Amino acid sequence: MAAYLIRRLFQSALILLGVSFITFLLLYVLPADPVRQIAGRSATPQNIASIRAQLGLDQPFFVQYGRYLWALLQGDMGRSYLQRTDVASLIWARLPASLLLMVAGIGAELVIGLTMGVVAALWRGRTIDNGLMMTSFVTVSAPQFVVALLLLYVFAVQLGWFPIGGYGTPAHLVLPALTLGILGSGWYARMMRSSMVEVLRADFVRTARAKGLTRGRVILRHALPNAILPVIAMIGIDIGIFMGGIVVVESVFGWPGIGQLAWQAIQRVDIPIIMGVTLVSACAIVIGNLLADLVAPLIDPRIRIR
Amino acid sequence: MTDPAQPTGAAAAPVLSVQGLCVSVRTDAGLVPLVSDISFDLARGETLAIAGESGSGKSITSLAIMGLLPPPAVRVTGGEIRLGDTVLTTLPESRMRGLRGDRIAMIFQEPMTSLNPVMTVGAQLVEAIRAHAPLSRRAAQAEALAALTAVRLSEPARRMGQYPHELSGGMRQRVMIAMALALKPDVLIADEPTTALDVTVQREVLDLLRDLQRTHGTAILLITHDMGVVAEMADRVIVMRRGMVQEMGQVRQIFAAPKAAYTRDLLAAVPRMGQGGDAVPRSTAPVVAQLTDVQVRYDLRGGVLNRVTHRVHAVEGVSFDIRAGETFSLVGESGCGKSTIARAMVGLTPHQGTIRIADQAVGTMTAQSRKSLSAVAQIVFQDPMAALDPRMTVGDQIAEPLLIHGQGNRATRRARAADLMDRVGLTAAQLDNYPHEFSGGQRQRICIARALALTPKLIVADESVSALDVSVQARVLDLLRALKDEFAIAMLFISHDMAVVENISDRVGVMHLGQIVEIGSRAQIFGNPQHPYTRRLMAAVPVADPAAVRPVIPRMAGNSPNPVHKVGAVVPRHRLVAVADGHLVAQAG
Amino acid sequence: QETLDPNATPGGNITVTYKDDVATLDPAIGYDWQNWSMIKSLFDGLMDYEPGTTTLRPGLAESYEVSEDGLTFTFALRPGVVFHNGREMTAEDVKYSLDRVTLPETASPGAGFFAAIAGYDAMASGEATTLEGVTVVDPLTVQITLSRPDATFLHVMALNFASVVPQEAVEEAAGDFGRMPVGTGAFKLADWTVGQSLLFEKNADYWRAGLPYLDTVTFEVGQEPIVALLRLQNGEVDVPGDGIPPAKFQEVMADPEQAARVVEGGQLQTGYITLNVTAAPFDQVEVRQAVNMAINKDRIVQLINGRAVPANQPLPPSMPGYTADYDGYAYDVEAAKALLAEAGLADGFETELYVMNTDPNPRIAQAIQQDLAAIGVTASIQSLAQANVIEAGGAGTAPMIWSGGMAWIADFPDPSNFFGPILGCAGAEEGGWNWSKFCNAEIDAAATAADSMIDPATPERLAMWSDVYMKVMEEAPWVPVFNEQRYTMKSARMGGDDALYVDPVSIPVNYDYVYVTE
Amino acid sequence: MTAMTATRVTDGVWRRLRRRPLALIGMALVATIVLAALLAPWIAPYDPFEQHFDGLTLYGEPLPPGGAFLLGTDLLGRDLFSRLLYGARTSLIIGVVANGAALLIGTVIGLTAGFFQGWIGTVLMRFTDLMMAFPALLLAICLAAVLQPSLWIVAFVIAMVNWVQTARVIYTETTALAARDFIAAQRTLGAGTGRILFRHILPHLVPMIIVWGTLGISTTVLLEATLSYLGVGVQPPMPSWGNIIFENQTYFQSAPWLVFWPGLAIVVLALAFNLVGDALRDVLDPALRGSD
Ligand SMILES: Nc1ncnc2c1ncn2[C@@H]1O[C@H](COP(=O)(O)OP(=O)(O)OP(=O)(O)O)[C@@H](O)[C@H]1O
Ligand SMILES: Nc1ncnc2c1ncn2[C@@H]1O[C@H](COP(=O)(O)OP(=O)(O)OP(=O)(O)O)[C@@H](O)[C@H]1O
Ligand SMILES: [Mg+2]
Ligand SMILES: [Mg+2]
Ligand code: NI
Repeated sequence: MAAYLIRRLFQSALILLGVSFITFLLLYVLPADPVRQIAGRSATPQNIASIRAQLGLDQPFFVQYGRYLWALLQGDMGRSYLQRTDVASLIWARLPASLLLMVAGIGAELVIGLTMGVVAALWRGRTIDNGLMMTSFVTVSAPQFVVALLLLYVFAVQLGWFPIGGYGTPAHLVLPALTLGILGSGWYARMMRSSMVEVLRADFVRTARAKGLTRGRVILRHALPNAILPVIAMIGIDIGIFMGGIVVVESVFGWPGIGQLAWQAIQRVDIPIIMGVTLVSACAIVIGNLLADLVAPLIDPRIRIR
Repeated sequence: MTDPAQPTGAAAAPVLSVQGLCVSVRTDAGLVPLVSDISFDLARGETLAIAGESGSGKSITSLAIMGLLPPPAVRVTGGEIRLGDTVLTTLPESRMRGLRGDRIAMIFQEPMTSLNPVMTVGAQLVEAIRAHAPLSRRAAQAEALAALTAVRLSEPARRMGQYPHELSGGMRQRVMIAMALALKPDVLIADEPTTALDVTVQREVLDLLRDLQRTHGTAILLITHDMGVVAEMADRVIVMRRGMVQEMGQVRQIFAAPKAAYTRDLLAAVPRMGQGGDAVPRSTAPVVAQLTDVQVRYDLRGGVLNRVTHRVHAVEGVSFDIRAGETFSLVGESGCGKSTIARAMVGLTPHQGTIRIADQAVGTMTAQSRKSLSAVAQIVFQDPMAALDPRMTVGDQIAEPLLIHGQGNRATRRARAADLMDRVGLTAAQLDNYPHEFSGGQRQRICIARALALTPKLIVADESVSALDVSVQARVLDLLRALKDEFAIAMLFISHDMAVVENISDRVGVMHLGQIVEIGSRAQIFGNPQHPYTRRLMAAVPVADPAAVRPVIPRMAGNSPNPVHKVGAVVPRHRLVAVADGHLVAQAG
Repeated sequence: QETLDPNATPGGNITVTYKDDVATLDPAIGYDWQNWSMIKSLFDGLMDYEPGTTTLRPGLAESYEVSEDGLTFTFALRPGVVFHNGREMTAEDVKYSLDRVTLPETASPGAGFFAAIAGYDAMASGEATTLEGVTVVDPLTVQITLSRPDATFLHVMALNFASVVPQEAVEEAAGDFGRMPVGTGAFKLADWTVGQSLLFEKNADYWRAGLPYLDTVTFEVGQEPIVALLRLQNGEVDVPGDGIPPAKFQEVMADPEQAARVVEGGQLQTGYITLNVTAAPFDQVEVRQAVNMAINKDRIVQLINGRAVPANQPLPPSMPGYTADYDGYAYDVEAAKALLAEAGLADGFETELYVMNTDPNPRIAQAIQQDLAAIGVTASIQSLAQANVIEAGGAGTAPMIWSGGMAWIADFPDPSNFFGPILGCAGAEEGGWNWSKFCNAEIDAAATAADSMIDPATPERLAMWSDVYMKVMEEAPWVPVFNEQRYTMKSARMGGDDALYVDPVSIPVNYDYVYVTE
Repeated sequence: MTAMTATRVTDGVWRRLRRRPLALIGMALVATIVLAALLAPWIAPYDPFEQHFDGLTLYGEPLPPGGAFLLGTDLLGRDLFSRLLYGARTSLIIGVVANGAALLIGTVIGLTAGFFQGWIGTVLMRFTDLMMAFPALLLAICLAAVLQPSLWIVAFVIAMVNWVQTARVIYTETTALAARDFIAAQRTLGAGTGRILFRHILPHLVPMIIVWGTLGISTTVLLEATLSYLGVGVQPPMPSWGNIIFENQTYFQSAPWLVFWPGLAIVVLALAFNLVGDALRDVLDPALRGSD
């Protein structure tokens, strides 16, 4: 176990190194000059040159990357070009909100998606199955912004059940998490349905029925844990997709997460922030995958941690 | 053995009564009957055996009784099933559920897949108990433990916390029986409860069933193809063929004076121990397969650096050879390394030592050498369902080796496939079916047909006839024998059925913990078994004669010594000493 | 002294929302929509404007004197002004602040504004660490010497960049002064939850007695404009800092109750298309004029729900120096075609139109595209992120750019502000903001002459500027399209002159003078 | 498998597909959409790029459906219906071609990595892990910005970003399949790698590929829209269903038709493929024979 963790962490470090390199390279060749953003409209060429030199942006690529890595190893993610402050502190300030939203969102996705999938599998081929699968398509095809705003409008503005955006109390969390949950549930619903249909045919389900267990118990205790395995692997993958979806939801609900930070940074080529956010998301994804791999054997004892 | 002729409940009202049962499957070509017009009664405390051809509808009948026919295609299309006063065929699912497990329980044919892989054995037992009795968790646990103890599982308390994959096939089967035991049903349906087990374990299981019946008066519907088991266990027998009852009657009567022609064939086909004929001198034909000091070890990793710390010494220093036209059998208890040798011989498992097949060294395989090896050596896997591609029609699968080796055109390949199907007792009409549409025994035959397609020089048959009913078994054995004679095919035959082994083999090797403990000609091994382990195997074989007296053998606890050793540990080798010409016996073991 | 609003009641809190986060509150650096007005309330410069107008008035300077040659400005500081940290502001602070903003390490986007101060070049090149032209005469007197006369100098001293900051607070913050601002302004920063909200608290010791009226101002950031409007309608927000989102504009205007709370105001802003004069075909003046005639400005104004007025020259109408009697190039497709034919391009040509990718700019670009198609010009649109458009503009690779979203909102209300970097030779260099790359020595000289006049408001100077822009229009490096009108909304309880909500300088709201009525 | 056997199997598949009404509806929908895209110049009532003078109200508001403009007009006074017809071209390229490419790449990589455990597998999977660790949207933005936006570049970028999840899932599945006995059986029959991969492993992955493929249609179409929205996608005035939604989404209350119709189009496209896919999956599933 410990050995496994050490190995995985080492691999993860390599992956993060790769991510940092590729991102840095992409940003380096990006046709946009951060210095121009910093220097402002009244800048003279001299101003620009001095800022460029100050930030080391006049150095060759590998020198720049090397410096970045070296600083990173010492826990320094650099300073934002435009916010003129420590990137790490910017990210740390926003990370809890994003993580909270992510966990709640994935939770909502799972609850909604798995329920849909299980119900559809149980009534395979019936109207309810078709209806649910249709719904799953609508949810994956729905534009995030519209869904978010619609929920906000109905449940917060019209009904007044929840606050209109913001952060802090559990009530604030409901709508953003629900939005993410609805939007992502389609994938889980379909995965779950496929895998559930398969498991329901398995011999051990027949055994469970032969024992005279109630339908609920057969499904929850026997079919579900077996069917959920492919879904667990999905969660690891999902975190990566999530990082994209979170931007819109955060902005509609005024959620102070890193999505918004990243968004502004991308718009304005604030490279240190983009790098920082990318690395933090990559970390989240890597950790998410690791967790998924660690949870899998808990659910299925046959999977041994290798 | 107890006297099976006690007609205790024969006169009383039947617990289970099946009248005119029909089951059909919906196919592209319309409704096809699988079982038609089956009727029988089962009385309290009685054991009714259903014997018969593989694919005759035995499993389907029992599933119909349980109300567990595989959806959506297979359905009951006629007749009535009664449990006491309750008509099961029209019972709503919710009421049926209450009866299942409580009043009728079933042990399924495939023990490997019938337990939930993600729940501990204990939890599965406790759950079954609590589903029918209002017991506290603690009380249910105690009861489950008692049931596991009753089936003589070693270390029952520890087993409660283990998962199915941590148990061997035999242990799993015992867990299934324990479950049935704990539920104390009125009727127990046992579908081939011992097929997957080696003889010693089979013996145990049969004893258990008898115990259960004695203590609870349970009526048992025993499905089996093994006439030995029938003779030992049953009060009455139903003989089925092609979905219909051929004959029904008291077991003694049927064994003594079978009426239906099929029953006569069936009984005639039963291989019996000690009927293997006389010793024949070893053939001088060329050697097809030669194994010299073969070792197979599986690495077990662990520790901080994920290094190999332990190894399973699955096969340890095995040597033998098989000549053209000769059948060499390997016997031994579950886990002793039989399948491993089989896999090594066709290049599926890396090994040390040398294996030569038809002058070709089996070793590190390139695509080319694998292909040429496949033309001379073929394997029939132990688990037929797993060895067939579930998404390809069996016709295509049988023709596939021909296609791979570029033989014939489409039409001739199909004709060959049809011919092979016919030879293994199936029909050409079934060529376009998929594997799941066949019964267990039928699948095994399909695997045999596929292996024969290329007419190889060596066939490795790993438990290839164990799921077959005796008549088909006899047909297949005849087929194998005929092929062997016709094409001088050499065969490695792996089986736990000593009678079959005696029947078909020229030479026999007895394995224990990865090593051969005794090897010799059939006559030598069966006529003059030397090693105590060999003797124990022989004694455990059920005899297909209801009147036979079974010798008492000590029951053993189910866990066999295991072949896992630390890296670097030296495993003591048996020294084989010749006791007669070609008859070698291990001295230390 | 200050004339206080008789209706104003002190106290209360208002909530203002912004979409984008506040990057920094360091006056030397902040140059965003959302932090500009915040910094204005936290800091003061030597000069200031009358609230809601473009009229200069003294700020931290009680009075000033300009030498005859217009090269020396002597500011007499207001005594008794204290920083938020309790220390009294002195002339040393003024000098420190000007040194700081021009020092290359600060990388201030406003450094260039101070180029007229003597010694600026030495600062910019790193040779000096203090501005030679700024001298502390006594604790309450600062003298600033210019290297050339600059009519706009007093406006520059009213810019946020010229705010006076206390050295010890800057040093204490160790690079994070933008997070811990200390100034002399009407408000001080009380709390800042990064990414969520900022709380400004009334500066009880503010030197303008009686101001500000409000006790606190809460800024909530990361608020989508549409949601902000919903919250406004729900009574949770008082001022949506980003204004009324276009999607909601008609809805709001259709409801008389809401429409009554809408405030409209002019802006010192012009939306224009740049035509790169260094590359064919826009190197021909006929082509540029033809494009000027081809654009249907009324239609474009209609597209943005009439929230602008069509423009015909670079300067917005409310800017001094605007040429009121100029007709510009009238919309005339036939004439445009004729001009093109004259330039030898009767069959039109292909070109590219760069535009920033936020609504409504791509829409405007598509309208322009259609207008160009009418005269045979095929323009393909490159709708890119702001940074990419600026890059292409600076590099001179973009033949046409629609300026929307990056458009020139005046830093200070002086006609010169529309020339230097965006139409003058200085900005035409590689990387500059003069995306037309228009450089006409004669016009440049005229502009310099106008700026060298000492009094910014003399009619002669304004006439000179008017001439400059008329000459520019003759050369037609731009197509001025419209001058945006600002529409914003406030909650019912908000009080104060409407002009405060569309303050041309303290964009978008002058927090110091608004109040709540309840 | 020879061509003839293949025909026999497909014949059966086609025969059974034909008997499923849902599959037929799905196929009809797909055909309609493809035809609409191909025949757009002939069907469309207006030029999709023309900004009609009478397409906006005096205040610059778009016109609701009905009247001269069947589905209403957009914010520039263009005919929404015509734009949807032309947009089908873009969206089909993204949703079908780019998504198909992603699926193909993902399947090939997942399959190869899962089957050839050795160093090839390791290298491929580590690469997949690396790609997966990128926030997908960011990668797409950077790639598209660096490569200069255009339809095919966007399609390429989407394929480059979207294959990762498929690869991961296929990999897991393939590893499990490769360990099964019937694959070992194929080896002993002398079957070559290609045969094992494509005749025996691939068919088992079909249901999963169908699920990911059909879900991928919506997600890729929306991803394209996000990229357009960020200025790294298809450039205006070229319509795509996704970018019509994104351009107009803030107006969804005042001009709901601008979001509803393109949204519906995307759902229908995805659904149509899904109906076909589901039916195909069921038809190919031997365990479900006889259920229809
Ligand atoms: N799901 C199915 N669809 C179609 N046919 C089936 C299905 N299951 C079983 N059959 C057919 O039903 C017949 C009876 O099968 P069953 O499993 O009852 O045989 P069995 O008597 O138990 O044989 P065995 O001893 O080999 O297990 C066989 O011919 C088989 O081909
Ligand atoms: N892949 C593997 N990894 C580790 N151990 C294995 C592996 N395969 C088999 N073994 C072990 O090797 C030993 C020999 O197994 P093998 O399958 O050859 O037994 P067998 O004689 O065929 O038994 P059975 O009669 O039950 O089929 C067993 O102890 C088994 O647990
Ligand atoms: Mg059976
Ligand atoms: Mg075996
Ligand atoms: Ni031994």
